[in-house]
This record gives sequence, C-alpha cells and structure tokens, in this order.
Amino acid sequence: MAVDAAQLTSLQPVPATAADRRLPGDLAVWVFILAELLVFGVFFLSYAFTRAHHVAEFNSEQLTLNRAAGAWNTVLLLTASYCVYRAVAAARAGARSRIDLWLLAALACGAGFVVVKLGEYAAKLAAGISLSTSTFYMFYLSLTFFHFMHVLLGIVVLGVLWLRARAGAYGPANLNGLESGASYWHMVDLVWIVLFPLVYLLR
Amino acid sequence: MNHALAGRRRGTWTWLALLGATGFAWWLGGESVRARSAVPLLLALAVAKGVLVVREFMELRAAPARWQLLLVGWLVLVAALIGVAYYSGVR
Amino acid sequence: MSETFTKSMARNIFYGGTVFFFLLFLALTFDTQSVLPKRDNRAAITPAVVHGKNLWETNDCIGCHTLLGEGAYFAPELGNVYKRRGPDFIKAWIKAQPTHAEGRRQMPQFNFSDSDLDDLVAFLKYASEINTNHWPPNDEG
Amino acid sequence: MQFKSQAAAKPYFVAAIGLFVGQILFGLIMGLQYVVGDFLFPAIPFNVARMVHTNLLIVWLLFGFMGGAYYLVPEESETELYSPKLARAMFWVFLVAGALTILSYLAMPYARLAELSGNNIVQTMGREFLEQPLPTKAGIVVVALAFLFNITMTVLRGRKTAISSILLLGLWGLAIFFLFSFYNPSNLVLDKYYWWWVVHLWVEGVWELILGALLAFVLIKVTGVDREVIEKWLYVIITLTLITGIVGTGHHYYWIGTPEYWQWWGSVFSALEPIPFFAMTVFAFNMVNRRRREHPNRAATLWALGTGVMSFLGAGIWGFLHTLAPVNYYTHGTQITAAHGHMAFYGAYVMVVLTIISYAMPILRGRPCNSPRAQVVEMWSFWLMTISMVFITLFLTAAGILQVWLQRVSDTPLPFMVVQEKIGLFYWMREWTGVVFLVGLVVYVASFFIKGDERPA
Repeated sequence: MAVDAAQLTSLQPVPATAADRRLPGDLAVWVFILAELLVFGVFFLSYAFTRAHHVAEFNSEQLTLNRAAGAWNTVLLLTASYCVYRAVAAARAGARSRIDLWLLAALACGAGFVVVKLGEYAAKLAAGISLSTSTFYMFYLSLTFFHFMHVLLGIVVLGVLWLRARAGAYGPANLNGLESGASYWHMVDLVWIVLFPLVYLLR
Repeated sequence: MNHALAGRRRGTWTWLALLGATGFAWWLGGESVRARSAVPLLLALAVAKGVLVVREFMELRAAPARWQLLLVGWLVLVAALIGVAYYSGVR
Repeated sequence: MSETFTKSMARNIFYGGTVFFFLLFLALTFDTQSVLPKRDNRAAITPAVVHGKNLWETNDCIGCHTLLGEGAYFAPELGNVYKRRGPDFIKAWIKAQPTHAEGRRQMPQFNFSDSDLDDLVAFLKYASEINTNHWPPNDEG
Repeated sequence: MQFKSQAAAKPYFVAAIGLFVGQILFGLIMGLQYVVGDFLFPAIPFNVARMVHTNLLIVWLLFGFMGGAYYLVPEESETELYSPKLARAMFWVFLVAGALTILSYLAMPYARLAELSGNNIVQTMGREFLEQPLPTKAGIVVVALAFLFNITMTVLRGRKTAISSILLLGLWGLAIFFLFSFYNPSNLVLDKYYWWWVVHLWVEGVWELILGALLAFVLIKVTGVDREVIEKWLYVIITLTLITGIVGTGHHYYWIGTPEYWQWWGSVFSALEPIPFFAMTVFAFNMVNRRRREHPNRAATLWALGTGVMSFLGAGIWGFLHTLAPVNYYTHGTQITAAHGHMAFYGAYVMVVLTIISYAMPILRGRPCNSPRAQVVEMWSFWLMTISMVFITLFLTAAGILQVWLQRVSDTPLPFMVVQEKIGLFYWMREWTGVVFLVGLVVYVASFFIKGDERPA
C-alpha cells in the first residue's frame, strides 16, 4: 500500500484533471512567499529606477563588486535547491534514508553561500564601504544583506527539516512540513536569480 | 518506480541547465562584452532560470495554474520593469 | 481545495517571520547607532543644551510646536527656528508672550530667566544643526 | 456569561466609555482653539488640551484592552480568572492614577507638575504622548505587570488557544516596549529614535496583535465559523502586519537625523503596510458571509466589519498617502499627519474596543444582546461617528494639502501662521463635524439606557 501511494505521489507529469493538481506544501507558506516576493520586487524596482538617475555612479561602482563570487554563490544556491528537490523526491518515493542526506548536501551548499558572502562583506568593510557610502553601495548592501538573512533563515529551516528527517518524520504520507520548507528555500533561490544579474551584471 | 526515476532525471537536467545559464550570464556580465547589448539577454536568462525553478524545483507545474501564473507573472513583471528602468536611464 | 493549510504552519511562520524581521530591524538599528555620531551633532551637546532640552520638555513645548516635524501642528516648526529667526528674536519673542491679540492663538508666559533663555536657544541651535537630509524643504518649516 | 469572573471586565468598559467622552470634549476645545486662538486661554492652553485629549485616548484604549482581555481570556481558557480581586483592585488604582494625572495637567503649569512629581530624578516628561509624570509612568508599569500576571496565570491554567496566546503576546509587547519611555537621552536624535519604539511599535506592532485577537474572538462568536479557520487566518494576517510594520518603523526615520537609507527601507516596507489591513477587511467580510448562525447582536457585527473597513482606510490608505519618502518630505509634520492619525486611531483601535464592548456588555448585563430598539440606536451612533470621522479626515486632508502647497512647495513659501489663517475654513468645517461626532457619541451612550423588549431581533 505504502509503495502504491509513493508511486502515485511521485507521478511527475502534469495531472490529467484540474482536481489532481496540488500545491506542494502549506498554503500559509505560500502566502508568506508571495509577501516576500512583493517586498523583493519593490526593492528591485527601487534599485532599477534609482539607477536610471545615477547611471554613471552605478556603472562604475558596480565594477568593484566581485562578480565571480556572485556567480559561485548562484551555483551554490541552485545546487542547494536541486538537493532540496531531491530530498522531497526521496520522501515521496519513501526512501527515508536518502532524505536527510540530500538535506545535508543542501545545508552544505547554503553554508558555502554564507562563507562566500561573508568574504565579500569583509572585503567591502575593509575598503571602508558601508550603507552610507553611496546610493549604489546602499542598495548593494541592503539588497544582498536582506537576501543574506533569508539564506540564514533558510538554513535554519533546512536544519529543522534535517533533524526531523533523521527522526523519520517524512514519508509519502507526511510531506507538508518538508514541502513547505523546500518551497521557502526555492523562493530564496528564485530571488537570487533576479538579484544576481541586477546588482552584479546589468550595466 | 519509473515515474520517480523520470522525475529525478528531469530535476538533474533542470539543475544542469540552470548551471549552464549561470555560466553564460556570468560571461555576458563580464567586461569583455558590451554592457548595453547584454541587458535584454541577461534579463531573459534570469526569467528563463526563474521559470525553471518555479516549474520544476517548486513543482508548480503540477499545482493549480494560478500559482504558476502568480510566480511567473512576478518574474516577467519585475524583469520587464527593470528593462524599462534600464532604457529610461539611457541618455 | 487543492491546498493544505494548517494552523501549526501558520503559527510557525508567524513566530519565525516576526523574529526574522525584528532581527533585521535590530541589525539596521545597530548600523544606525554606528553612523549617528557623524550626523546627530552630538559634539555640540553642552550642559547648556542639556538644560535647554530639559526646559523644552518640562514646559511641554511639543504640545503646540513640532521639532524636526514631530509634535503638535498648532504652532510653527522649531527645529530650524534658530536659522529662521536667530537667537535674539527667539528670546524677545518668548519674553513678549502672550500677545493677548483677540482671537489669535496664544503662547503662555513661562517666566524664564535670562540664562534659561540662553540655554533654550542653545538647544534650538544644536537641533538646527542636526543632519536631517535637507528637511524641512524651506526656512518656513 | 460563561464564567462569573468575566464580570471583572464591566467596570473597565464603563470607565473606557466615560474617558472617551472626556477625550472628545477636549478634542472639541482644541478644534475651536485652531480657529479662535484665545478660547479658554490662559485657563486651558492648547498644549494642555492636547495632552488631555491624547492621554485620555491612550488610557481609555488601555482600559478597553484590559476589559477585553478580562472578558475574553476566561472564556477562551475555559476557566475562571486567576484573581478577580486583583482585577478589581487594579481597576481602581488605574482609574485613580489616570484621573489624578489628567487633573494635575489641568490644575497647574506643566513645569510645576514636573517639579512636584520628581521629573528631575528620571527625566521622562514632555515628550509627545509620553507626557505622564514619573509616578504615573511607574504606576502604568505596576498596573500592567499585575494585569499581565493575572491574565497569564489564567491562560496557563486553562485551555491555550491561538487567540489567547496572540492577545497575550500583544499585551506583553505593549508592556515591554513601554519601558523605552523611561529612556530619554539628551541626544535628540537618539531620543526620537527610541521614542518611536514605544509609539510606532505599539500602534503598528503589538497593538495590532491585540486588535486581531479581539476581532477574531468576536467574529467566532457572532458568525459561528469554525475556530480553526478563523485562527489560521488570524496568524496569516498578523504575520503580514509584523513583517511590514516592524521595519516599517523606518518611515519615521527620514528626517530626524537618522541615516538616509531609512528612506528606502522605510518606504519599501511601509508601502506594503496596507496589505495586512486589506486582508483583515476581506477576512472580516468573508467570515460574516460564511456565518453559520444569525447572531442576534447585529450591532456587534456592524462594529466588527467597521473595524476592518475603517482601519484599512485610516491606517492603510491614509498612511500610504504620505509614507513614501519623496512625498513625506513635503507632508511631514503637517495636517496630513493629523488626518491620518485621527482616522487610523478611530478605525483600528477605537472601533475594535467598541466592537468588544458591543458584544460583551449586553452579556455582562445578563442578556445575549440588547433590545432591537437599543441596537438601532447603537447602529445610528456607529454611522454618525464613523461618517463624521470620515469627514474630519477629509477636511484635515484638504487643510493639509493646502498647507503643504502654500508653506512647502510654493516658490514663495508663506510663514506657518499666515498659512494657518488661510486654511481656517477647513478647521471650521472640521470643528462642526466634530460636533456631529460628539452627537454620535451621546447617542452611543444613550443606547445603553434604552430598555425595550429584550427578545432577540
């Protein structure tokens, strides 16, 4: 029976009827995700339209950012997202032992992001750059720090999921918590996908 | 278990595609490329990556259509307005 | 409904979200505290200014006036009054109250000593030199 | 009434309404002083009238919150109040302290009061809304602690619901953030920075938890909708409130000497503050539409819906109007702020307290609801007060727009007092509308004395 259920829920192709369509995770987390996307959206557009008034300043100061660090962080976040995705898939398939391994891998990637980001901040701090240095740096620090805090929260969430997965909490019949946490983490990734080109690349 | 396997493969391809797109975007954002011509391409890449995350990783592909619409709509709207802002900044 | 919606998840997000945004607020507060010395004119806080602020408070000036835009909106903004009117005018004005002009808004007589008035002016001068991001838009406050 | 000790709420509600009347009378005095400047001078100068007006508001809302808590918590916890005696004692302490404070404002010059009450020990007086003398401030802390002890013990002893825990969190937050009123550095910028930790984190933070809990409680009672549904939406709404409201404090940090980046942080977050209020309105209407019973107390339902709509208008829309930094640069410290303040306080906090009173008071007086005739009168007072508040807000907004234009935007800015005279007409209209509000309030009080057939409507 359990295997049947597992196979049913792991059916990846789009369900045939609208009734089969299901939102992964809890509605509450999705309301939260929408609110967060709204905040980030407004912040992104504030950056973009402010830049339009200070093109030269933004362009020259943007070149002082560490693009490679930004790219590596993108890779780390995407990989973490992939690991989280695999953890959910493992839970659906009833492969309990693999859930916490994938989560651990995701946590490692998240930690990698934190290390790279702290390195970047340390370099900027050493150069005497702060929120009050210029409009560009204000945005750079505000946007990335706000996102950075989301990564930290995401790590806490993944950590809780990992502990609970080790205790055997998740399986085909109990996915709500895992899917909710996973959705939150993917949101952190999604936001970075826009943030990285916006702040580091677009000139 | 075939479906599960197909799902995993799909996820892996998604991940690889995202990494490839990131590498391309990083190259585009480098100083060797004329920045202005890269703007639409970089925005399009960001939207494409976002759509992949929304549909595959977040699994909204299999959720009621309104959720996918909301998130992809957010992506497209934000990217489009960023584009507008960039071109309004041209002098 | 194709959605799961549980109270425990809503509760966890409430507590998590609240802590998160409060920590963010604390982080910004921390940065603000470290930047303020460059903006808040603290070097100018002499004992006279401290006493002037005390007089400002114990006579409830904020009950009619605004100071940096905060207070009551019954009487003029005083954050920039030092620049608008200068020290002598301020002292003469306070001494001359109330005007008893019929139907006009009245300011009480506070019976300040001359040194009190000096301290009050010192406080207003200090306030006028705080970096307020160019607010108010003009001298009229 | 399910629990005998809920009766502790009754004197709190009575006192709240009494002080509300006082608040409005002093509001009318101030409104008249705006146009007839020497009215009652020097007996009651404007600043004294204003202190009385705002402090009475705070005190009566606190009475309302405490009464609401004493009514709600035993019912939610399904147990008698930990100590009804303590509740009664604290009522008298708070009432006497409040009355003495107000009388002392009126009886002597403020500086003399400061001297007599030991302000030189810890200098806390003379800051907007925190004008209370030191003994009063200390008294508030003592009363709050005794009250919180009583309520917390009751909750701990009985059933724990989402509503009671959110209410408790809000009340504890209220007490904790009040402690910042004792911090008054001579550095004006720091003074103002942490002053907002009381004022903003109260009204756009922890008070909203109290508001949400009271509203959700009444909605469960009058609609019969499943508690589970109401409580999970309550969590979602207060989450939205706090994630926008906490960093939204930044909209007060644009021009008081704090760093420039607050203009961005404050604008971004407070621009989203209307969302939770909108959600609350939708939520209230939704629950009433999905009601599973026709509760005979229609007046309470009206107040509950009114709270949703008016807090959205007052706090949400009128707040948004001037919350963005580039707009606020011109509107900061003008009648626009006064307009927003009036409707927001009325729509959110006055109305939620009247909601819980409207629901609980008939029960405390031994009947499920008031007679249809009394309810009709109460609903008249709802419309009179609410509509006149809308017009007070509109007139103040008009006055504010003109003020901004003449005094701030114009190429040849006019002095403050010259502008005040030019916009006198709007102050007159506001004053007359204020009289209508007072009429509404009198009608409201009268509704308590109307007998009639007590059969449900």
